[in-house]
Amino acid sequence: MTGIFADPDDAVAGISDGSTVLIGGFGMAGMPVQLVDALIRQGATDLTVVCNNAGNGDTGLAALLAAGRVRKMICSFPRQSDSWVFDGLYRAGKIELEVVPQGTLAERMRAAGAGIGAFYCPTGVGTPLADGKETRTIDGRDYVLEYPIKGDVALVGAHVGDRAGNLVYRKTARNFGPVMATAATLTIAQVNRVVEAGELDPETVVTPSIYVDRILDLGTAEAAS
Amino acid sequence: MTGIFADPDDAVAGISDGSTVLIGGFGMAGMPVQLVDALIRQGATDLTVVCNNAGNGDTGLAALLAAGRVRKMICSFPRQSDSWVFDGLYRAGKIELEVVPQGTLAERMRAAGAGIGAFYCPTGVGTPLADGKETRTIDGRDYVLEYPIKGDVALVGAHVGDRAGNLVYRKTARNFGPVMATAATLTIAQVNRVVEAGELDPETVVTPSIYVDRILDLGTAEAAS
Amino acid sequence: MTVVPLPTTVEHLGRGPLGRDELAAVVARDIPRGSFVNLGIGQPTTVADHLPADSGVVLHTENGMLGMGPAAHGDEIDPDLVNAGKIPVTELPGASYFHQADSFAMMRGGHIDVCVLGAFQVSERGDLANWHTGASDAIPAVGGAMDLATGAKNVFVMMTLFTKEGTPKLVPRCTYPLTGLACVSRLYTDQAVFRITPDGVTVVETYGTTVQELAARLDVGLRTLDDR
Amino acid sequence: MTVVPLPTTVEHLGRGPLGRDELAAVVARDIPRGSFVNLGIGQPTTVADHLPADSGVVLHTENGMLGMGPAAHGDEIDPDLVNAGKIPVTELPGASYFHQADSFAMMRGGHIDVCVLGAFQVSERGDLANWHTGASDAIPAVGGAMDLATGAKNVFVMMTLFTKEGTPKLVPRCTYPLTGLACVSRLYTDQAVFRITPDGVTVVETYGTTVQELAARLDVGLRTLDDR
Repeated sequence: MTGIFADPDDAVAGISDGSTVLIGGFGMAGMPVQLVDALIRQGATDLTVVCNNAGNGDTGLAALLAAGRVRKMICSFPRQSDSWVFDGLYRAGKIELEVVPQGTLAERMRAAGAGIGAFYCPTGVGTPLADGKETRTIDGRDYVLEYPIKGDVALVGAHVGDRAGNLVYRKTARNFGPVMATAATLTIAQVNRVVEAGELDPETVVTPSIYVDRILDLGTAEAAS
Repeated sequence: MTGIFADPDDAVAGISDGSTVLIGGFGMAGMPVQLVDALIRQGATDLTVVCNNAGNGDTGLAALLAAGRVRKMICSFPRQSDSWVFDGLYRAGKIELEVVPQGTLAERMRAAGAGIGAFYCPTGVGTPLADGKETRTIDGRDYVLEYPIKGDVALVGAHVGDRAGNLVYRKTARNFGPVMATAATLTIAQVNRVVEAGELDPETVVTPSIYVDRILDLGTAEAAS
Repeated sequence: MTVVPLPTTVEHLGRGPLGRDELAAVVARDIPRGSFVNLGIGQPTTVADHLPADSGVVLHTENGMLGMGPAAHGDEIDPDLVNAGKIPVTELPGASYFHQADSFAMMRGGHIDVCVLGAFQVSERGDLANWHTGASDAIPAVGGAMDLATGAKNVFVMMTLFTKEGTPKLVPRCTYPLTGLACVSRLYTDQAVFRITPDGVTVVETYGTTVQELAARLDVGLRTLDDR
Repeated sequence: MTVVPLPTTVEHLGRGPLGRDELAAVVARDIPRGSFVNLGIGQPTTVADHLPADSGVVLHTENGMLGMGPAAHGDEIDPDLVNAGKIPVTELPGASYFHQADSFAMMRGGHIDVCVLGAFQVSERGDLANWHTGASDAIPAVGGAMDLATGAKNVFVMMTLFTKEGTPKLVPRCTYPLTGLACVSRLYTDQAVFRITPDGVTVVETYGTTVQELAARLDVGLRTLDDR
């Protein structure tokens, strides 16, 4: 059953050192900023973070990196105009980086959520990102064998949640949220608003309640402050 | 660009002998009855049909089978209380059957649509349905290697389509439609109603227009008759 | 999911075996509050009737829905809303619909807490045979049985312990074609409830019979909770 | 997708090379009506400005949308609606949103008719290098580049034909790290448009130069449409 939280610190309680944390968002769209800020306060360290990008500016994921909590980043596009925090750590040899093509990153997390042991993927064949990976020719096309990426925790930014735990997203902020929600042992979503079970049209639910353990209701948090 | 048809016979024009035809539906829910009836009239033969079930009663897929047009069925659950047409053909040795677990059937079609060359699936390990298949142990768990099922044609039953080609479904009639639409070279959907592009909420589209080549508008057909 | 273990094996004597309805009630009793549950076609479906109204249990049907309600009657019947047995059902608040690849990803990915299945045979190591009698003229049909057996976190089986001819269905090795290997964790029968682990079979409760009588009729080593 | 071939190679002389805007217009001209198209970050994005209003072309952005409209301005700007370059964009009628696994399934599965990408280098067999300069201190970042190069039915590249230093970017073999093998089918540059097939490189048009002049500057065998 999904727990509904008004306090971000309660929502992220219990995340362990050494966890793999999947963090949604493409740049700032869909980034669960309040949850990441709460994770910084929570204090878990030695984290592996899976996120499309490696932080923007000095807040959110960048602040988590700056606080020295992240041992390794797995992402498709760490380098951005405002990724100076990551850039500095990387050049100083203070953080590991695994670069994964964006679609393969998504598919590896989907595989984790869907119980697929591994899959043959055409992306990256013959490139440095396939170095050392098993390959196979199937029906005349070359593929690289890719393994699931499973999270201990997923932090996801959605739009509206219901009390049953269902989520809907908004426009391109949907991006990695629905996939990450399936791929983690503990999925925590922040939403702009929580409604009663039955208020979301069951045809339009994007992340079914089964994938959502905790919801941080930003509407409540804002109303209370 | 998606073509909108009022006449079922126009909607299925050009299907070749020997085609692999993916047919949506779980029992009668989501079964594209009008398209299957049109396929019978169209005359293509020597077909491989992929469908969860192997026809009900004497109409639709059962009638296609009775007409001798199907060389092979790929399905998860051919045997039903009213599958006498298939049962008779099978016992008479007049049709080939490949039984695939329902989730593996769906995943193999998803793989075809998603450009995945093959995947390691835990379902069926140690059972007769894995006989002769390649297996592998990954992280202590056993998997069977499964290959994509690609269709030449998909016949899908949806609820509403728009003129751009987007589809939404109704309740559990959604079932195989969205997956089959991605897995075929030519996807033909029948819908109860066609609306203008922009009338479907982009957040709620289940099958994006890119997957839909032709839409049979049953609303129009009924209004015209 | 946490199942609170009984302290000791209980022999319910002075009564006969469980009736079908009673068996469903016993299974329902063991489903933890708030679980996501898939009930197989046939007898397992009746477990839903015995879940308390406030159980918080959410039913999954593998044809593409979470939050399934009871069977539909009269005006409620909608041909687009059926369960895995193709019976018209209803929708509860908080429901959601999804396609087959997503539905079985949910199952295969280990997100369903409990599924309840019928069986022809269960082996002492938890192998399940429930999809095919092995008869040479039978038309094979598996549906979602293998996906359910492989994917759910806990697979509960409900069946009679013996065939009409008196042959045990809890066996050292299944002779029927397998559905899944070492997947059954709980076996609910008319005569007894068993827990199955890699260590073997433990009798949790008996109904109208004793552990000793069962041990005499079954070709499977039985332990009791008291053996621990 | 059907591209109607020109009957003969055309040398546009008495003019200079194509400007950036002219180059985008040439690419736009070759995108068939009704295509589903992904335009890469940067210069390829400008191709959209040259598609006729009635082209029926539907734009895909790999961060999860079909039916993307032009860049958003003023009140239209919505931080939840951005393109792959994280620029605020708009939504057109008939649009749809989907998550990353679905978006790249669409790409990887060969459903996008054309993608247009920039490049550091393209080889004579259509290998693409556009994600990494190979500099040892560069932070690697690939984004969707490999997925796009591998997945689209037709990969069009637009770039200058030579670096600022005059080094050719159409080369026998890429020296920069590869993005994809044998994936580029059309190469649009300021000086010429090329078609690339397993048979080699064919010059379709030149701008402000001749095939002969290009052949002298490139270390790649060039054919013309007239050679066929």
